[in-house]
Amino acid sequence: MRVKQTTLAEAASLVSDGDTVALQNMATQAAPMAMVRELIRQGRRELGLVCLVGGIALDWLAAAGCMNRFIGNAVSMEQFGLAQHYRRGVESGRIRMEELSETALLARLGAGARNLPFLPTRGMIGTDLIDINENLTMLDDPFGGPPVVACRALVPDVALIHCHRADRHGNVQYEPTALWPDIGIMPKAARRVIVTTEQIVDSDVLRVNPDRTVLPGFVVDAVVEVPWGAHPTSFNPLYGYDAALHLAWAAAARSDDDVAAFLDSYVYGPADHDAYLTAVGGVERMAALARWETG
Amino acid sequence: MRVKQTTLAEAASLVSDGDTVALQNMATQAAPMAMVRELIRQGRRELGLVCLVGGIALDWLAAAGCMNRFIGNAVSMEQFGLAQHYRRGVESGRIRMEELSETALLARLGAGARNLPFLPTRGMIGTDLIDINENLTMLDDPFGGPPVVACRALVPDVALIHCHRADRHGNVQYEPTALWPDIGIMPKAARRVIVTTEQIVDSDVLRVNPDRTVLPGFVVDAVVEVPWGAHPTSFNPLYGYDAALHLAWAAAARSDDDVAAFLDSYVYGPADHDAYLTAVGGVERMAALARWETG
Amino acid sequence: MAPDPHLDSPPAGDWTVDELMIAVLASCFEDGDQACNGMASFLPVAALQLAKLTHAPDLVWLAGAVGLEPRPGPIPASTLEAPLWRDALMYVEQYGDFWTLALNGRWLQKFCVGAAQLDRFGNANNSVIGGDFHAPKVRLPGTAGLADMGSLGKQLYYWNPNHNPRSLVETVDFVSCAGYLGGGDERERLGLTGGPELVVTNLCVMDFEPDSKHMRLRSVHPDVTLEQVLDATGYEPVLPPGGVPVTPKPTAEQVRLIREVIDPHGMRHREFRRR
Amino acid sequence: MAPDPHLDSPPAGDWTVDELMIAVLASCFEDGDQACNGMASFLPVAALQLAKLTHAPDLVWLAGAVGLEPRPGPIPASTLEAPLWRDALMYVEQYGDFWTLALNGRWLQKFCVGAAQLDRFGNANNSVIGGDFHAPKVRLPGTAGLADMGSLGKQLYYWNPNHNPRSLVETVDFVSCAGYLGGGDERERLGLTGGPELVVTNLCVMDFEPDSKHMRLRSVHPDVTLEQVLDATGYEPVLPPGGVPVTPKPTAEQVRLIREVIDPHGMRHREFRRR
Repeated sequence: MRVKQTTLAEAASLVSDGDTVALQNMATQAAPMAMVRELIRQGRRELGLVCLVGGIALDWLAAAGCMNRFIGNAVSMEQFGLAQHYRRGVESGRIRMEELSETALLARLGAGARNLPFLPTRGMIGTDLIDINENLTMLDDPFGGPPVVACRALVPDVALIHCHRADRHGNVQYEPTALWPDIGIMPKAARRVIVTTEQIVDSDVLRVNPDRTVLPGFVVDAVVEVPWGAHPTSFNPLYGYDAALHLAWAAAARSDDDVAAFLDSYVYGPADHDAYLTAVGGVERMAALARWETG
Repeated sequence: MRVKQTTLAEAASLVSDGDTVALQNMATQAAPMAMVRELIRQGRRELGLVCLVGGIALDWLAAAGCMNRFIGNAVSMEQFGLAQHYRRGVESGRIRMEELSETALLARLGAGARNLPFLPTRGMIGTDLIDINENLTMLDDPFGGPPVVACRALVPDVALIHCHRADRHGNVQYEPTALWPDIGIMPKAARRVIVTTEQIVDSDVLRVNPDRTVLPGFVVDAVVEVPWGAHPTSFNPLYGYDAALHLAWAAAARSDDDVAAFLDSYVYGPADHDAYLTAVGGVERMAALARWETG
Repeated sequence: MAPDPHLDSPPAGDWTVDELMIAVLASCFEDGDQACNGMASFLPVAALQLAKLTHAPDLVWLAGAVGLEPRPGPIPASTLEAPLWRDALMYVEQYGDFWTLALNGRWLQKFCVGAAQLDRFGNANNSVIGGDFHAPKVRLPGTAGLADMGSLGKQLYYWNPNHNPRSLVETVDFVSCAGYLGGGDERERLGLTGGPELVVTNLCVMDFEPDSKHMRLRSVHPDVTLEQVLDATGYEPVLPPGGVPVTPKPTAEQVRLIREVIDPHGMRHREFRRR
Repeated sequence: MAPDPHLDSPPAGDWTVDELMIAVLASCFEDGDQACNGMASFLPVAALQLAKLTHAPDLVWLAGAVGLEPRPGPIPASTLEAPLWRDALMYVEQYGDFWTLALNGRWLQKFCVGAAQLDRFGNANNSVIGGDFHAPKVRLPGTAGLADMGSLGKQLYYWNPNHNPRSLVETVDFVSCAGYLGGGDERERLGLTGGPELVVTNLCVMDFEPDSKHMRLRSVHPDVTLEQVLDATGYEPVLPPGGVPVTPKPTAEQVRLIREVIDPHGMRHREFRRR
C-alpha cells in the first residue's frame, strides 16, 4: 500500500480557501484540533464547515475569520456554553448556517459517500427546516406509502479526522469508544481525507485487531502523527477534555482584545505542536487529562 | 433488562407458518442451523426466506417442504455446488424467488429497519431485474440528478441470528470476524428476533468488550444457548464448515430416498441438539472443526 | 403517570424543585421502555436513573445515545462524554445503529426535550429567535436530533427549569421540532404519530388537551400559585375543570436516592444556573 | 494490458491454460488499484496475488470483500471463508462499509466476473436459463453483487474457464448484469459509465469494439486455432484487422509464482473441474 505519512503543514495544504471541510467533532469530543490550528495559522479563508455538533474548533475558526458557512446539526460546547463567535457570525450574517436534523445530515453525507443523488428521511416533517433549505424537498413514495424528505447528496472537499493509531499507509484504527457518525461516513463522502493520529504504528500492529480498523488506507490522502492531537477536546479513552482551556476561551470570547491574546498564545504563537502542548501546560497537564482530571 | 433466555423449541414457536424469515447465512458460513433444524422438525410450512446468500440451510428447508418463497441475492454452497433442492423448487414453480442485487436487498431491509417506505440504489440499472419486480421501480431524482432504483421496504416477520456470546437479556456479542449485513440490518428490520448463541454469559462479560456487542437486548425476543449451533456451516473464528457433511448432503440430494435417509439421520432423528452433535461425529469431529480441519 | 406502588412512600419533608421535576419526569417512564439522553440533560438522566431504581428496573438506558446500560454511578459533569457510559454493555454506533433504532418506531419511543422556546401546541425552537433565519437576533445551538425526534412518532417530554414568558410563548419563532403544529389534527394530517405528552417546568406540569392540542395545566407545584404560572406563561393554558391539582411532592426515598446515589455532586443544579 | 517491464522475463516452457488466464487477468490490474473477489473466484484471487508480486505491489486486495490486505499465503479451499482473510489489516463491515466504498465510484473500480452466460455485448446472466423467470428451465445461483457492479461504473473483467456456445451466447436469456446492453451508446444513454473491458477464456482473449460494443477477438491462446474459437462461440466476434495475435504465454517467473507461492495446493484447477 502506498505511503501517506506527512507533516501537519503539508497535510493542511490539501485544504484550499473556499473548501467545504467535514470536521470530526461532537461538542467537547474528538476534534482534530491540531489540524484546525494549522489551518488557522495558514490563514485559510471562506471555509465551509460540516459537523455533527461543532464545538470549540468552530468557534476558533469563526473568531479567526476562516469560515463563512456551516452545515450541521448544532454548535455548542455543552457545559462551556454556546460558541459565541460562531453565534455572532451567524447573527451578523457573516456565517451562513444550513441547519439539518441528524438523520438529514447523515442522509446528505450518506448519499455523497454512496454516489446517490439523495437519501430519504422521515425526520423534520412538519418543521420549518425543510422549506428554507434547497437541499431538502418532500418526495412522494413511488409505492404509495408516506412521503419522505429527500436530502440532496453532500460531497465535502475534504474531511479532517483524528484517530488513536494508524499505519503510514493511512489505515485508521480506533480504540473501543463511541463511534460518532463523522468517523463512519464523512471520510467516505469527502473528496480528500486528512487523518491525524495519536500514534503511527507498524501495519502488523493493526493486524492484531482488524475489527478496530475503521478506514482503509486507500481512502486516506495524508496521515500525520500528532499525540494529544484532539486537545483541548477529549479523546476517549486516552484523555479528557481540558475544562480550564475551554473556560479560558469562554471568558476571552467576550472581548476582542482577549480573543486576540488568546489566539496569539495558543494558536498563532506556538511554533509547532510541541510548543502548543507546552503552552497549555505540558507533560503534567497532559498526564492529568489522561487521568480524566478535566477540571 | 428483561430476561429472554429460552429453549430451541420455545423460540421456534415464535415462527408461524407463512412467516417471512430473515436468515443469517453466507454460502457456507454462520447460519443458525440448530434453529433451522428445529423449524424443520416442528414442520413449519410456506415460509418465505430472506438471505444474502443462502446455503445448505435453504436446501434443507426446501427438501423438507418448509418454504415456498425466497428473497435474496443468491443461493449456493460455494465449493459444494448449487443447492439442488432449492433449485428444483424454483424450476418446478414450487418456490418463488425474488432476486435482488446486494445493494437492493440491503436497501429493502434498510428501509424496513428505518421505517422508511423505500431506499434508493444505483445498482441493477439496465438489468432485467427491475421490470419483473413490483418492489423495485425507477425514480427520478427530485434535485435533477440521475434517476435511482427505489427499493420498497421489507419487514420480515422474524430474523434468525447466531452469535458467539450473549447474556440472558439478549445482548448479542460477536468475536472479531467478518460482519455480514444480515447481522447489522436483518434483526433491526424484522418484527421478532431469535438469537442462538455459542454461549450465554454474565452481562459483566459483555462489559469487557462493549465494542463487540452488535445488538442491544431490547430488539431480541428470544435467546438460546446452542454450542456449535452453526454446524455444519462455519462460525469463524471458533470452527470451520463441515465439508464431509456438505458433501454427504450434495450426494444424497440426487435421490429422494437418500434425502429422506439423510434428513432422518441428521434432522428428524436426533432427539435434541446434543444427539445431533453425536450423530455428526461428536466431540472429536467438533475438535477437528475447531482446528479448521474442515475436509 | 399511572399511580405507581413504588412511589407510595411518604412525601419528603425537605425537597427542592429540581428533585420534584426529576420525580415527575421519572414517572413518565415505564418498565421495559428504552430511552436515551442528549447534551446537557442532567434532569432527564437523573429521572431515568430514578425510574430504574424505583418503579422501572427494566427500563433500558442508552447513555448519551451511545452506551447501553452503563454501570450506575454519580452523574458526571457532562451528559455527552465518556464517563457517562463507562462499563456499558454496548457502544451503539451512531450512524447505522442508533438512528436505525430510533427511526424504526418500536424502540426509544420516549424522549426528553429541552427547548429554548416552546409554544402552546408543543412546537419547539432551538434554532433562531427574531430577525431572519440567516441573520437572526439570536442564534441558538441548533436542532440536532430534536427535529428528528419530533417527527418520528416519539412521545416527547419537555423539561424547562426556567418557566418564563420568553421560553413559553404563544408561537415559536421557528419550528425546529414538530409538536402539534397548528393544533387539532394538523400533526395527524401530515402522517405523524406520537407528539408532545407533557411539559415539566419549575412551576407546573402541563399536558395537551386531546382534541384541540392546546397546552393544558395539569398541576401546579406546591407553594406555587396559579397566578404565578399564568404570569410566567406567554399564552393562556387550558385549565382543567374543577380546579388545578397540586403536583405531588417527591417521596422521601426519591429525594434520598437523588441526593445520595444518583447525583451526589449536584450536577442537576447546573440546569438552573444556566438560564 | 499496457506492456509491463516486470513481465519481461522469458516465457515459460511449461505452462497450462489456467496459468495463462491468471497472467492475463493479472495484467488488468495496475499499481494502486483496489480490488475485491467474490465466491468461487480462484483465478481472480490468483491473478490479484500475481499482480501484487510482480508489477503492482501497491494493488490493494480486499479478500472476499471482507479482509483488507491479508498476509499472503496459499489460496485456501474457499474464496469466501475466513482462511482467505486471516491477519487482515481491517475487517470491512459489509453493509455500511463495503457497499459504500463500492458505490462511491472512486474505489474498487475493477471487478472480475464469472458468468454462466455472456453475450456479444458483454451482458451477463447468473439468474435463469430458459422458460419463465418464475419457472425456469435452469435456476442459476443468482446475481448477488454482480447486478450492482455492472451498473456502478466499474470496469468488468469476465473470466470463463470453459468457453463453449452455451456460455458465450448471442443473447443472454436474462440480463442479471448490465454489459453494453443492446450495444452502441445504449449503456451511456442510461447514464452508466464503465462497463465490460475484457473476456478471458480458456481459448482466447476478447475485448469490445469501441463504437459498436460488439465483442472482438483480441488474441487466441497458443496452440488454439481461430476456427476452434469461432466454433466454440455462440456469435461471431469482430475480428481485428490484419489477423488475430497469439496471447503471450505466461513468463517462467509467473508460472513459478503461481505454482510455488500463490496456489501450491492447486485450488485454481477446481474452476475447470466445476463445469
